[in-house]
Amino acid sequence: MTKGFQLDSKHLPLAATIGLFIVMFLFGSLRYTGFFSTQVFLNLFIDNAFLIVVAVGMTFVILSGGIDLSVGSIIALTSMVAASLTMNAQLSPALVIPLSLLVGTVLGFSMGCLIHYFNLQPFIVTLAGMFLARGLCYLINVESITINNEFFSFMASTRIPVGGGNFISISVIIALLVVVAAIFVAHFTKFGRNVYALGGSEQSALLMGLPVGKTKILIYTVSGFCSSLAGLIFTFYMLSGYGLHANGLELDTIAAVVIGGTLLTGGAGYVAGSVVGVLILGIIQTVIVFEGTLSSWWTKIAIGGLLLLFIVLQRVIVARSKTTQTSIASH
Amino acid sequence: GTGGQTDSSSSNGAGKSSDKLVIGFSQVGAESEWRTANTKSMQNAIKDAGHELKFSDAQQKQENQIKALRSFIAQKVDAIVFSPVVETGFETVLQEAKDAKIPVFLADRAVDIKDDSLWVTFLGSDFIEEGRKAANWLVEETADTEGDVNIVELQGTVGSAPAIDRKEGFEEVIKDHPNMKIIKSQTGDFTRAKGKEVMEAFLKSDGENIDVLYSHNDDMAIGAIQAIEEYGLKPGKDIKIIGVDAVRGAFEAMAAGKMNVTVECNPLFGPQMVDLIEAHLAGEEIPKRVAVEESMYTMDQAEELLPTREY
Amino acid sequence: MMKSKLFWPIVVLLIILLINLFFDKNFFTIEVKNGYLTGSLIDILNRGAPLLLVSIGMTLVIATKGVDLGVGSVIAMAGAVGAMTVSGANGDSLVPLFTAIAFVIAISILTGIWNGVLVSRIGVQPIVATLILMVAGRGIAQLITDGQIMTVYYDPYTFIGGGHLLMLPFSIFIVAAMLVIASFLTRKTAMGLFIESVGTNPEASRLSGINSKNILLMVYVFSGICAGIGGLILSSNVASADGNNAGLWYELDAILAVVIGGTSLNGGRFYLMGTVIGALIIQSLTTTIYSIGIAPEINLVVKAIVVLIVCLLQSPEFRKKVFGVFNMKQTEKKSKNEGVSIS
Amino acid sequence: MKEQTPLLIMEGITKEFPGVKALTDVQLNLYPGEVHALMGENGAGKSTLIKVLTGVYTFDEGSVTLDGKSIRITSPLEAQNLGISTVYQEVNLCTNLTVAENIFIGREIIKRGRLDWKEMNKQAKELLKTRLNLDIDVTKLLSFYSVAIQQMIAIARSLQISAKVLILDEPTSSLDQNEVNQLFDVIRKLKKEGLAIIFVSHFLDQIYEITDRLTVLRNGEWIGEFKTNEIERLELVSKMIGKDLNELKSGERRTSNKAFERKRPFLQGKNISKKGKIAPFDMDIQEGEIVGLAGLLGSGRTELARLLFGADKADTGEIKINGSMANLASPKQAISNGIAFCSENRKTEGIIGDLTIRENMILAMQGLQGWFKYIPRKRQIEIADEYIKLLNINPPNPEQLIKNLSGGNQQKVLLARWLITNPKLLILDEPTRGIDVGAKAEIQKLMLSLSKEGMSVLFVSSEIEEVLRTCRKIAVLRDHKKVYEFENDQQITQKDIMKAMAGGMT
Ligand SMILES: Nc1ncnc2c1ncn2[C@@H]1O[C@H](COP(=O)(O)OP(=O)(O)OP(=O)(O)O)[C@@H](O)[C@H]1O
Ligand SMILES: Nc1ncnc2c1ncn2[C@@H]1O[C@H](COP(=O)(O)OP(=O)(O)OP(=O)(O)O)[C@@H](O)[C@H]1O
Ligand SMILES: [Mg+2]
Ligand SMILES: [Mg+2]
Repeated sequence: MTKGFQLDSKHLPLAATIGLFIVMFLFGSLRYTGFFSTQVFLNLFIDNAFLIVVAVGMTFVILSGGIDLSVGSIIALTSMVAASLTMNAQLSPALVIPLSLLVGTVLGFSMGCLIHYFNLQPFIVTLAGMFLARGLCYLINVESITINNEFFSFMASTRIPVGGGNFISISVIIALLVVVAAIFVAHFTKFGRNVYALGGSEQSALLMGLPVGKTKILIYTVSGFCSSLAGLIFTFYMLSGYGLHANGLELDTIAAVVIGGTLLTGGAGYVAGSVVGVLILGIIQTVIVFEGTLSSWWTKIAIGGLLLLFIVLQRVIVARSKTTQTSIASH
Repeated sequence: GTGGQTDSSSSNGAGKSSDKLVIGFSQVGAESEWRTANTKSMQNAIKDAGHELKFSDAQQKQENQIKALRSFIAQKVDAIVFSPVVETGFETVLQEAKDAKIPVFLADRAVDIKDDSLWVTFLGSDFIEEGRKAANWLVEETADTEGDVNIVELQGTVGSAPAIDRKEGFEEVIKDHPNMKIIKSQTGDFTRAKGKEVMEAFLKSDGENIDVLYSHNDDMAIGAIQAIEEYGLKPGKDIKIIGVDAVRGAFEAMAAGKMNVTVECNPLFGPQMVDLIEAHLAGEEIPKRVAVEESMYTMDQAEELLPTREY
Repeated sequence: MMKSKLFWPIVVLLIILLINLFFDKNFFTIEVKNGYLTGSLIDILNRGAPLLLVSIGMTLVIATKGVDLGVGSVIAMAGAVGAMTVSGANGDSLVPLFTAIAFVIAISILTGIWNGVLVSRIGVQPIVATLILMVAGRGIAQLITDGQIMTVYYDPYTFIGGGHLLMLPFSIFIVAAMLVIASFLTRKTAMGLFIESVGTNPEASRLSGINSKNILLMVYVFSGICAGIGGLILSSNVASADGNNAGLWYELDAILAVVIGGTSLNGGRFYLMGTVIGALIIQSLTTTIYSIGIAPEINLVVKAIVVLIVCLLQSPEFRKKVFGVFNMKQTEKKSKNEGVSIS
Repeated sequence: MKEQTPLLIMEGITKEFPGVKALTDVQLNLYPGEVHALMGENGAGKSTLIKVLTGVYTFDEGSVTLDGKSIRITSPLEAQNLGISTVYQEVNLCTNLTVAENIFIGREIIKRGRLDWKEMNKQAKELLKTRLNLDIDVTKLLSFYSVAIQQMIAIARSLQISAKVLILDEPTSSLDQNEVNQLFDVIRKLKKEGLAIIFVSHFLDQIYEITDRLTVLRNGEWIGEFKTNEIERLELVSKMIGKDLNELKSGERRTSNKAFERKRPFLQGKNISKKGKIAPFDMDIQEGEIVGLAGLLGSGRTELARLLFGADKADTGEIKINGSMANLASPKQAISNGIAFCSENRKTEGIIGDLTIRENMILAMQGLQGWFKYIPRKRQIEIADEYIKLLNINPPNPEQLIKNLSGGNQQKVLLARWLITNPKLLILDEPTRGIDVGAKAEIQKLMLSLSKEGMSVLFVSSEIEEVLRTCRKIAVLRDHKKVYEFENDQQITQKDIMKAMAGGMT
């Protein structure tokens, strides 16, 4: 019953995931030239900054036992709104950015209200949200809108050197700030603990007198906000608004969160785990590109195979140590 | 010129640069036969020229494509070829490529970037022109028809470049012919199954009124042909069918008299691309825009050309 | 219980059909044409057959608190396998047809076992477990077809999805048969009870001596078979196999159908008939959008709105708040009754 | 206390669920500084009255007055804010949070803008230690602890709230005597501080020990309000049940033992153990024998029972059934060997909430028969009706969802689930938890008569009295170890057992 053990058992899935990531990175480094470099590692963050941000929002949703399918579409809608406000309405970025952030926040808030007040299933409400947001993109414009704006270009192309000729982007900084804030919220605020309680048992949370409704609405609002923020990062990344952006991203996000050790039934998991989950998805792609010989369909099969490898290994490691763990811990 | 001919022209460039190049090729995906043929052509051409290929499939996602381009840069390839998923949003990564002194060649689809020093050249089809060609054929074909020509349109995936451009080119031409009217237009997502389903719905609501079907690709047209037959009309006769791409299936349909015309969109430009890359690396000046040679095939030519189609 | 679950979905379905009637006077007529019964209603059934099948399988999976994201890929794989098997065949011999059917069913069972083992034996969460097949399955389908759209020139193959029996499309009979099998398994054997109990409280079920692992396995296999046959119909209907596009997004539509039908994603009670209505709503909506000429750009917005309306109508809280004002006088007691309910 | 005005007045409370009238014109007066018992059979409406008061349900008619102000509470949160602190009948905590979090959530301590975990852990530990004499690691997840401990934690949580009204709905149902005493000390202290306390229990001893006044409910109707020391036990029971209950007096202590003659062993366990859970033990159970398991909270009784049932896998040991080796690796195998296990944790390991009484009852039987031998619906209803009558389950409607039943009635359904399988060995882990006096007597009688027919019973109970009354053999556990086995003859007393449990006898 030592402190150390307990820490382990709680953080075990996370530790297993990080371990697997490292193994994968070593594997890539041994196999491909040019893989073992700081920049390749940093590229994981640069290329997935938006995914990290959505995954953070999604983590809260999944922790509470819900799900949010609208994230991909909200990214597209945000990029579309940002692009059309900048290019068509000629607004300044100082206005465009808050307005774009409002897009997801408002949508998320509305979905949260529907889920709470009418007791609807999150899956369906957010699925409707997904259709709606993408539909709204096409209403704004079916074509993509290129953004020619100094501020956006600045955000897109500024490289922050981190030594040794390596660099990261501003988006990475934003994403990391979001992660830090989210970890704080999850563990050191009432809201964060309420999210966990809700995921543990909604009925109990209600009977314990927790503000279930408020928390639920806030969760989807937060997720909507994160999606919009990710949408902006995505816009910096792509410098365009487009209705087909981030198609199918919701599943990637859910996969990242779940691979990061969060239980889909809610109540258990960590924000940091989701970040590792994103990095794992990223490294799978990197390995496949470095391999460079896979045909389109072998690419898909390889992604599936690597995903399988991860998930099964993770399960095995966690299950293994759990059995030994409990017997040690209770003496 | 047809697709078949371009394939053999790779020998032109083979001697120019004897170095073995590493070429990164980022493809959109494998969403259609056309795309698969395009991938194969590119792969074979690069291999035949003795170069090494790094291939990456973006699964139709731009973010994946950007990641792939970054990885190519990290691998320090000699040249990058890519078919952008979308026209926009590649500035940053192309800038990185430029800084790493890796030349970039665009295939099939263009990018919409002001700074054209970011890429060497664009080799690909002109979707708007394809739309125009389709419309022009129709104008000629119906020159002596009196009264209205009712057209139904099967669009590609909403928002995709070929769908937007093929629609635009087509409308641009028929605008001047007031008797031609697009009475229904709906997306069929470029697939046979959807094409058939949507056509069924069109037939239900407009039935015998439909004179012409303009489909943004051949696959949807083939699906629609089945729907028309099941409905009890004769495709190609009762309803004229225009497709785009010139895939093998379209030739079969045309040979059977069920389809009238298909506008070629040639995917077999791999050898042409390799030539361009080698020329550029050998220091030659090449134009910013190189067109793929394409034509149009009608019902009468189908029978004889069918055996020569590669895709 | 059952009645109230089905009532609102049926109302929505009727409304959608009536909207069609408004645009097309002959919408409800069924006439004999070319010796077959034709009409919009039959078309909807025929077109919706694959979705109906997939949704029936999905219902059972969802009842166990799971979800099967792999169905779309299984559709693609089944089509590819089927088309490949008959690719060389021609003439009238039925042997290739039955071989193809056998292969398709075999591969769908295989996919079901794959998902089922991952979920029940290795304990992977259903959404990720089936995500693997969702990604890789499409790759396998393309591998089989070599990335091409494989066209079938063998007529008997097209019978499955395009043929007629007793003047009706054959696919309708397939759906009916699967529905009967599913109803039989779940209502005339203990399957249904076990599925619901495992979905509601797995631990209590285990302690009651139910082998929940086998139930889970079985459910995923059934879902696989349904998707496989759905894929066969789809591929047969267009006489070709398209590894990349066949069955795209079917998983979401199927889940949607199940939920519209009143089954909760939290597992437990399931309603097969509700699912059937749900799938029909989705299919009629699609057909309506096509036939009344809605611009493709707003398809999704329309779909979103309809989905929301169905869900809201099903929500007692919503009905109370909206119709409550109107009903207040007669049933004042009742409406106050429900309050904050915990369940 | 007489001249005081009531702190809380509930009047004319009526609550109807679809098809069930749970409360009809019920009233309740609660004075500050008193402990007020709610009495009634299973399903009488006690929990519903409490839930109506705390805003879990809204009531149809009636009025509630707190501190002279008319109020209408619509959520538990609101109730808490008004100073009503509640421990509900089923443990309603979050098992995925730590003990400390469960105690503090909703009222966390915040220091410099962030939750102060150090302080909360410290206070939680202190609270459990000083108030309830429970020394456990509060940073462990709640799921790590047994139901009884969880119940203590729920009580601790309610104590942590500074409230005017404290409601305890069957807090003692799975506690043993020590814990109950501990709790009562706390209650007395709070009473002195002027708190008004509502207390629900089916243990008459406890009622007479701690409460000042009681309100009796029957079938959702208000029967009367009495001062505890002015009403006879028997009279109280007859008020609750609605008829004279002379049978209950019969007190046929240990009759079973005389009737029981050693036949042949049904189950022989040797050297069974599970690392970290229970030390190696032997266990023999004869055919038709009732064996009691006694022990303190967390002494490992539940663990022992689970091993015999295959709910957990043993590390070592072998089990013979009817003389031949048996492999009890899963509940399914145990059940097919004629063993049944009624878990102490009915909410998470017992009921299938969304299913009906009928379905819950036949589940184990159907599991035994397999998928294809489906018990025809008509037969199911017959079985359900039979057991509803036998166990007096209320409402007597086999199609009612089990989650809508009162706690005691749920317990009866679970008992029925196992009786239906007609087991050779019935393991009952706290089966009388939350069951009313009448039903408890019925169940004990049932156990005795079944044992006469040759069924063995392994009976885990925190009531030594009950164990002594029914069991022929009593095994005592301490610290996850079987330390003693008694033949239950007239010489054994409650004291002896308590001593063995506490460690005075080895
Ligand atoms: N949500 C519900 N829906 C329908 N009926 C309900 C619901 N909750 C309680 N009931 C019914 O109301 C009646 C009173 O139940 P309640 O839980 O108040 O009994 P109780 O006195 O607490 O019994 P116990 O001693 O067994 O806990 C029971 O008949 C029960 O079946
Ligand atoms: N006082 C305690 N301190 C630490 N752990 C405890 C304590 N009581 C119980 N536990 C833990 O709770 C778990 C459940 O114990 P178990 O269910 O065997 O108890 P029991 O004898 O059945 O008593 P009860 O059911 O009354 O709690 C065990 O794993 C044990 O480690
Ligand atoms: Mg109760
Ligand atoms: Mg116990």
